[in-house]
Amino acid sequence: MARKNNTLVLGVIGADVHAIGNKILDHALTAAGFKVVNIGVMATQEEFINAAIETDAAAILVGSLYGHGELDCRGLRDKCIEAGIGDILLYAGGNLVVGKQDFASVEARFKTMGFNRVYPPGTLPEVVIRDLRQDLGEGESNDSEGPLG
Amino acid sequence: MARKNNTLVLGVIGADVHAIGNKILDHALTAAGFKVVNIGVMATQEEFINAAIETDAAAILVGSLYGHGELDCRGLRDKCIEAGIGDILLYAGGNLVVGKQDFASVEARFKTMGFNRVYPPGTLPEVVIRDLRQDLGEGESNDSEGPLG
Amino acid sequence: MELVNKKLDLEQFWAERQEVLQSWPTGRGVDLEEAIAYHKQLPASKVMAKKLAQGKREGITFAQPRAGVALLHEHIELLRYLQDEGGADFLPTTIDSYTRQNRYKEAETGIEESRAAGRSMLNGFPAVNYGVDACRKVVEAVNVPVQVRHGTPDARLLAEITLAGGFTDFEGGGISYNIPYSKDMPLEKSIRYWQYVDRLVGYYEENGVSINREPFGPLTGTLVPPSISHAVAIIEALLAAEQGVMNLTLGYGQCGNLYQDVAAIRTLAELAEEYLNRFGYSGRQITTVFHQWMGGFPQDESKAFGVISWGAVTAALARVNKVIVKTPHEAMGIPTREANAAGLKATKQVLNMLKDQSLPLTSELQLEMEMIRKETRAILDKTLELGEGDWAVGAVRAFKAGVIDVPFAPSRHNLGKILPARDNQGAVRFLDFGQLPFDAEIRAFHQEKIAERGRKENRQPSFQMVIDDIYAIGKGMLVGRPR
Amino acid sequence: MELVNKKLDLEQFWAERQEVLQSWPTGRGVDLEEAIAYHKQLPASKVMAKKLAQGKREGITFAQPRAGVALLHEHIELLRYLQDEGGADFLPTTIDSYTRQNRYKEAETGIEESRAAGRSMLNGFPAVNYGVDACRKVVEAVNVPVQVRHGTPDARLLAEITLAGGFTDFEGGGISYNIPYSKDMPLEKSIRYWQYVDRLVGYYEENGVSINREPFGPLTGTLVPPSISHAVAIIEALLAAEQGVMNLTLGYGQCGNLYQDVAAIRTLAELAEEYLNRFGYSGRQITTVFHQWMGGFPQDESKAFGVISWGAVTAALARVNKVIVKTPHEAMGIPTREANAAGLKATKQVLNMLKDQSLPLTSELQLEMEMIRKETRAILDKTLELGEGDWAVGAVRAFKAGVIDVPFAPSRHNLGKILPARDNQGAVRFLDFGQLPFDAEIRAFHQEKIAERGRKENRQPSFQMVIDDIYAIGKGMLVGRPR
Repeated sequence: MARKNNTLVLGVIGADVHAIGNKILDHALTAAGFKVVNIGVMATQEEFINAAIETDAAAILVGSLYGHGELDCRGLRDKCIEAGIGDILLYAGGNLVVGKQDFASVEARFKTMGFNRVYPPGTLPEVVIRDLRQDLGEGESNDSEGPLG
Repeated sequence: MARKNNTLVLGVIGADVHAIGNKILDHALTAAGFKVVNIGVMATQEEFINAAIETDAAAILVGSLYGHGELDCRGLRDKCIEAGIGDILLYAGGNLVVGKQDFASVEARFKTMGFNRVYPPGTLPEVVIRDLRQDLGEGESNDSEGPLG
Repeated sequence: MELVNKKLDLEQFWAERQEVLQSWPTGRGVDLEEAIAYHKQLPASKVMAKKLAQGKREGITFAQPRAGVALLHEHIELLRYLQDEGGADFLPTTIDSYTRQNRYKEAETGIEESRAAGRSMLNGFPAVNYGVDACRKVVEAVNVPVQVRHGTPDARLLAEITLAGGFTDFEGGGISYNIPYSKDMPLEKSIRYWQYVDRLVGYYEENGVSINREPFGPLTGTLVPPSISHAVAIIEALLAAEQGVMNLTLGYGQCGNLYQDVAAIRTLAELAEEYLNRFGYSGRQITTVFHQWMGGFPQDESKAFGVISWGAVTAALARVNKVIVKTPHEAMGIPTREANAAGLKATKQVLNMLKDQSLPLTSELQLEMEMIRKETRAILDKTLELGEGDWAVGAVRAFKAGVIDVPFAPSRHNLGKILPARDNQGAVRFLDFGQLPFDAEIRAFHQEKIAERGRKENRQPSFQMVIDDIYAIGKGMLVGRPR
Repeated sequence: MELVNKKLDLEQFWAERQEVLQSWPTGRGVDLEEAIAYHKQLPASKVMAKKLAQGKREGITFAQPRAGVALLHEHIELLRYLQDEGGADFLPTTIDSYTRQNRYKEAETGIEESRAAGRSMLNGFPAVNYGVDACRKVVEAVNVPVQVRHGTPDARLLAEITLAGGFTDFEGGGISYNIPYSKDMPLEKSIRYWQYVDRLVGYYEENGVSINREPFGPLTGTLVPPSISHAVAIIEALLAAEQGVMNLTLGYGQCGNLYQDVAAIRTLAELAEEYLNRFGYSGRQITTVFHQWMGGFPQDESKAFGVISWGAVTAALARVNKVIVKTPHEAMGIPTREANAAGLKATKQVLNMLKDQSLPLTSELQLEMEMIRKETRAILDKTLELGEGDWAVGAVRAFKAGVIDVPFAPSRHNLGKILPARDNQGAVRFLDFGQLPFDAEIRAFHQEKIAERGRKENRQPSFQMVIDDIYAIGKGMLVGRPR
């Protein structure tokens, strides 16, 4: 489905302070033509949702590197629905769980929790950009500063 | 049971040319007071048995480092019995089989084949010396150059 | 409350203590005089500063893992396993992230969820919730010194409980546990909180108990130039010494270039002693700790062993006093105990094989060392000038001005203007100096090093180099060459 | 038949070939002209000498495993796995021990027993029994050059079959595949056999086909001082060059001390080129290969990764052209394919991380290099003197006289009088010189190095040091300190 804009809310959820991937993604997504609203590290579910509503964002990108991601992300889709942005894209990525677990099972759990895309550690920004373009209905076009912006 | 001498036949069986353990054991066993008849590498079962008969040896120490030990050692006990030295001590040590296998199962297979002692790779000479003294009825005595020589 | 670098007045300290100990029920379990007596009956083999002193004398590089889980009995089992199977010379107790943010209620929930789930739902051991007696169970269950490792800007209660609990080493500092770990915490506050921690350690020292302190060296752990982390470590050493801390282990995180890393370790203790002596803090025991690669790890365990072993080689050739070990599960999150022991065993194998070797002082090594000295002194001297002679005030103003600037830090109180990138040999240089107080010679050195890489790669130096460097190690490379 | 170092007369070679090819039925499958045509259609990416040339130009260190099993389809699967999962730059075909002793009937039994048992009962691939077409199936199943690795004193038929089978590299030599691999074989015979192999390779070269030859560097693989293995490698290079060999990779096995190992690799190609040029063999491509630790390995896999990675670090810092990789199963015998790939992955991770770094030429490194040069030249020059100008005759006489003497060799034709031991930094020195033709300066250097260790360990230098050194690595140490 085509989205009305390409604004993204980017942040690291919970008590997590890992800022490197956040800063890299911010730079890469901006360079790719997205409008990035970076709420930084240690962001609550409410901060993500408020920022998304304020900026009329098309997607929320949740990072979690410290292993508590499963606890921190639980209920985020429900809160989005309550807030009236139930159809917003939800992406999650990083070291989402404690311990070494099969990524397929992690992905399945997060999809059950209402996330549209789930990424393992070390995912390149290109992959996220490609998925965003596809999910936002831009296809393979690189013309991200066109009429959709 | 007490043996009448402390002569040992030492060698590396089959098409195996690994000489380092052989040279180290030769030195260490000699230094410990044993009379070492070293038939070197690439020794056949017959060479071990002939050397043992000629020198009236109390034990045959078979080394095998190249993984073919199981093939090479098969039937050695029977040949000893045929040659009239059926009660000679048979020790085997080294990388006795191809591939990583549980040492306990390797040991069991070699004991079934009639070996009295079986050693994994990296066994220190001290261990072999202690076992020899015990099996030859010398107990824990270090007086290996005494009347038993 | 105005921040100054001055030993806390004892009465003021006692008053503050009452507040700290009342902030969570387990605080009532702390009895300082009893704790001092408890420490005095610990054997020397369980006291970090003493074992470090022995290792420093004998030229040993010790190995220490990271480890901490939510449930007490599992945590003890884990540490014993790392000691017995992994051969850890020192043991850690890594604290969970809720405790690091003083969110003890959420830590309590984490303990309960862990009990229900039958596996740890926290990324560390919530020592405050458990209290003094549980900490002592940990200390008594093992045979080597145990260190608290965390990332807590306000670690006053954590220090009270864990030190009374018999731990003999406490990691962190007012800068190194704020800037890389916090978003909003003002430096004035965290430095002040850590003055309390250091004052507490000083009190133990004054009463005959050696507690080692370890500023967190790697900071954000990714492309941090040595002079940045050295400046922070030395400022924290000066602040700690003022409060009476006598034993300090200063840290540095592996950048990956052998000569730069060895130069960093060799200059770290030397510069720290220079500044400590110059400012009147003599007779301190200074040791060094080297953190194996803190950046992204390859997912493949065999490749991870390569990264770990390369860190071990560098640690050995630098003749550092301690190395903090990574695990082959690094890329996947928190490791199993087997993976943790595996990292230790690979590391100790390398340390043992190399224990009779070191890197001779060549002209290449001397140049790296000299550049680190010049840069570190430039940052420190400007910091002191900004602080009008006060290191605490100077540190706050230096971060505000960007005179100290940590790459990729989450804190709002870090200027975030510098950009590091690797040179053609993989050493970390400055692509953008931000507001660092470097002279023309230092700038020319870095610019030429980065330009050399640009020529080799046939591209202009840019932020893309930084991105490429960060992703490079996951693809097995140190320098992120153009794709 | 008298041994001389002279290119074999072609007619004499053809006559000998008929005998060789008739010694086992598969010999009839070799058609030399057809084989030359077959090689000419191989892509450059499958030709060892060409890929090595490219790597040498670009400063790449390539990684190659050891591998070989009894059954053809399993051998192909194994190589593909090492290529695809392990990332091997070159692939091996390691030949079983029966074939190495030309005991093809027992190899046939081994193939049958392997088929019956469902697992390999041989420690390698019996290429002679399989013949030319099966070898080509191996070559065609993979994308990189494949080398024959064995240990065969008389490898004439093996060379005929495997080279016709499309392999582009053949390891071994008349000395290096006799002295460490045989008990009774006279050197005159093995050198003569290898003149045949080299003449065959020379014939391929004369017909436009590049075949690389690799004398076996590590010899007995345990405490071999660099000058001993260098002398053997250079003599074999000279003998091969005389027969028309154009591409040579000279080898050296890791001793464990960084400076000695880097010095050994750097002097190896340099000395070989010096002697090749001096004796009229110019225009040869000389590359180097470094063998990771060939001595005893720790049983623990994590520790083994440490040993493997340390070898990889040394290879990278020495900037060697190729490294032969060990596996974490090394102590337990022949590895699984997963373990074999794991060794490769750890190694390649280190090689990649260090590909932009090297060890600068310091005075310590220069001293090691200079001592290796002096010792190697002393051995080589005395060998030539004994041979009255003939390297083949000289080699035979030098071994008889102990002028070349390989430690721990099984051969009766090796004097076995020298004793190597580690010095206090872990470098391999001479404890007993036997009959080596070393002058007073060289002797004094080694004696002082060993004496220094004796003083440190408070014991007289003796054979016990040697035993301790050999068992040390299994206990995680390089230098075997007194227990």
